[in-house]
Amino acid sequence: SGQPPGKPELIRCRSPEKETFTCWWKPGSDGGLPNNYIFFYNKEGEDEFHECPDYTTAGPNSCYFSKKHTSIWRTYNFTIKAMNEIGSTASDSYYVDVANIVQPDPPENLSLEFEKKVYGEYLLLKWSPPLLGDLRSGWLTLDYELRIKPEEGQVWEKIFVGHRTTYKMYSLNPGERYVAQVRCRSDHGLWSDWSPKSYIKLQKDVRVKD
Amino acid sequence: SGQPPGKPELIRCRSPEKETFTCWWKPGSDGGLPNNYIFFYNKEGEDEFHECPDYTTAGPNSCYFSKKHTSIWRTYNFTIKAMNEIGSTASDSYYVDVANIVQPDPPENLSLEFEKKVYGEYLLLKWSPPLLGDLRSGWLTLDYELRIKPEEGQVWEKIFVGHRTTYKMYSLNPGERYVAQVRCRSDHGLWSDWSPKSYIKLQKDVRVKD
Amino acid sequence: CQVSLGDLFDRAVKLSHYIHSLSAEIFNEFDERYTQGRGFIAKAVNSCHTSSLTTPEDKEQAQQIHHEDLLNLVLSVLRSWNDPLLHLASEVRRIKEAPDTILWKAVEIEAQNKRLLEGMERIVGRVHPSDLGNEVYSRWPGLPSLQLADEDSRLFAFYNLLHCLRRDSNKIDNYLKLLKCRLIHDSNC
Repeated sequence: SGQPPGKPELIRCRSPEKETFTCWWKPGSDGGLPNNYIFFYNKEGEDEFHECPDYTTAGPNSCYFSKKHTSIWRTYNFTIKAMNEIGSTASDSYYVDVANIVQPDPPENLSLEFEKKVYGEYLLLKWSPPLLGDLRSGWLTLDYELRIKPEEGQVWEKIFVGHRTTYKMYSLNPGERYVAQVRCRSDHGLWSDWSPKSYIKLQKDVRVKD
Repeated sequence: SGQPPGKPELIRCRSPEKETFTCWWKPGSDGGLPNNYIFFYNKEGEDEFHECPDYTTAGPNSCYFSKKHTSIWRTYNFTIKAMNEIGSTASDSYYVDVANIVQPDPPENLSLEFEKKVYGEYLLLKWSPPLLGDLRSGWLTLDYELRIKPEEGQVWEKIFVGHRTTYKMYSLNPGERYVAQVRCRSDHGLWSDWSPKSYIKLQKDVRVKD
Repeated sequence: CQVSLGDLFDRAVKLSHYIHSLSAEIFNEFDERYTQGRGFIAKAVNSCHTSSLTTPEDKEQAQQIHHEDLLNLVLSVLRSWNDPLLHLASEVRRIKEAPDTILWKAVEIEAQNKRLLEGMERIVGRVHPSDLGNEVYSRWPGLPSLQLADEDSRLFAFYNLLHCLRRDSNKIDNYLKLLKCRLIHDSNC
């Protein structure tokens, strides 16, 4: 007995650095039988279809496109086919432009330091760009956004800081314990996840002008 | 009596908009006699030498090359000859490609305004490109860099802002008087001089969320 | 569903800008480290393998040339650099104590040049499809000189190649910015 497989669905495609990318799909119902999947694609302006070059690197139900298979000049058209003994079911067609699915990894090494200068006291936040694997991709220009709040506070204060990787915060409450995070995006792509939280406890007597 | 002139030296060549350029030289010792100078050049791919087309437009000890005499991506070879009654002395040979001597004029009209929006308060810096230079056709493209500091502070904070001509500065100390400047460069060329300084005094009670 | 011509040009210009800045950096780094004071600039005259390709040399010439011809010129110059960049990336390893920053840039320029070539073929295919067939480019005869035993001659060969790369990558970047403004923004960037 058994049924043909349910319709698979493309969930997400992501490129961390505009040089490679990965797509993930969600299987439909398995019809009570073992299924396997074939991930087809063709590129804009090409007739012939190709099969996914690498089903394993990015884990189950995924297709990984290495540099060699990644082009920012053409849209990709994907279809996923689920098959079992009874029959097969194809997903809808999906179109993806690699430049529009860039979501970098979060920035690294967010540090918070209190500094006292002649002209003012402030909290200095510093971070570094995501590592992007072995690629020192210099042509990915990143913008950053910070968020900070008193640890017990509910509302995050968000600050867009553009290309910079340091930021001075003047108006903070002495004695307060603060938590901060930073994220990044390329051009108008998708924001990365927030970095891990970083904390700082400001001494009580510190006079942070506000 | 008198001596032959000392060896003249090419000091600098500059193109403000990648369409014309000027070179300046420094005379050697004059040997106690009146000297005059001949500025020779030839262009890559040409054998014959030419004389400076315009000794006057750019002031003393200079040679100005109008559009008609300016080629980009071709190496110019310059020699300056100093002469007086006793004899003459030639400078070393100098080699210049106009593509590598582009130094724009500084940006214009730098303005600083404090703005209060729902999502935050910030200092809005705005400027316009130098008048000289054809950005509209794409022949010249400029990158900008800002610097800002508290008027009494010692350390400038530098911010590279790419092609944009506005910038929002969030992290500022309320009640402080700030000074800012902006400069520009074409592609990988030479930075212009800094623009004249612009100032702003932030009101005391202003809570610049920073 | 296609990548728009405007997006193609945006990506091409971002890439050509990046390639030129890498080319300027690798030239400066190499010159500072290996060829200061050797007067190589005097010999590096009329010595680029692409000089047979007649390219515009000032704004008026660049604006008078038809956009299809300028696009094809960019394509020809890019194709002319495929071979030398391939060998540069491998031969630069043999330079004495070549720093990692020079090695990495040589590899990155070669990879990004290939990528820009793919993009330009895409753009030309869109703007003037019939033109893609004619593969005009300048052959590069310089490999033997990169492998010469005499160090001075070999260093000059590298110097000359990097000098020409900086020049041609600047040309390509400039022409693409002009073409983008002309074709996408009606010459009103």
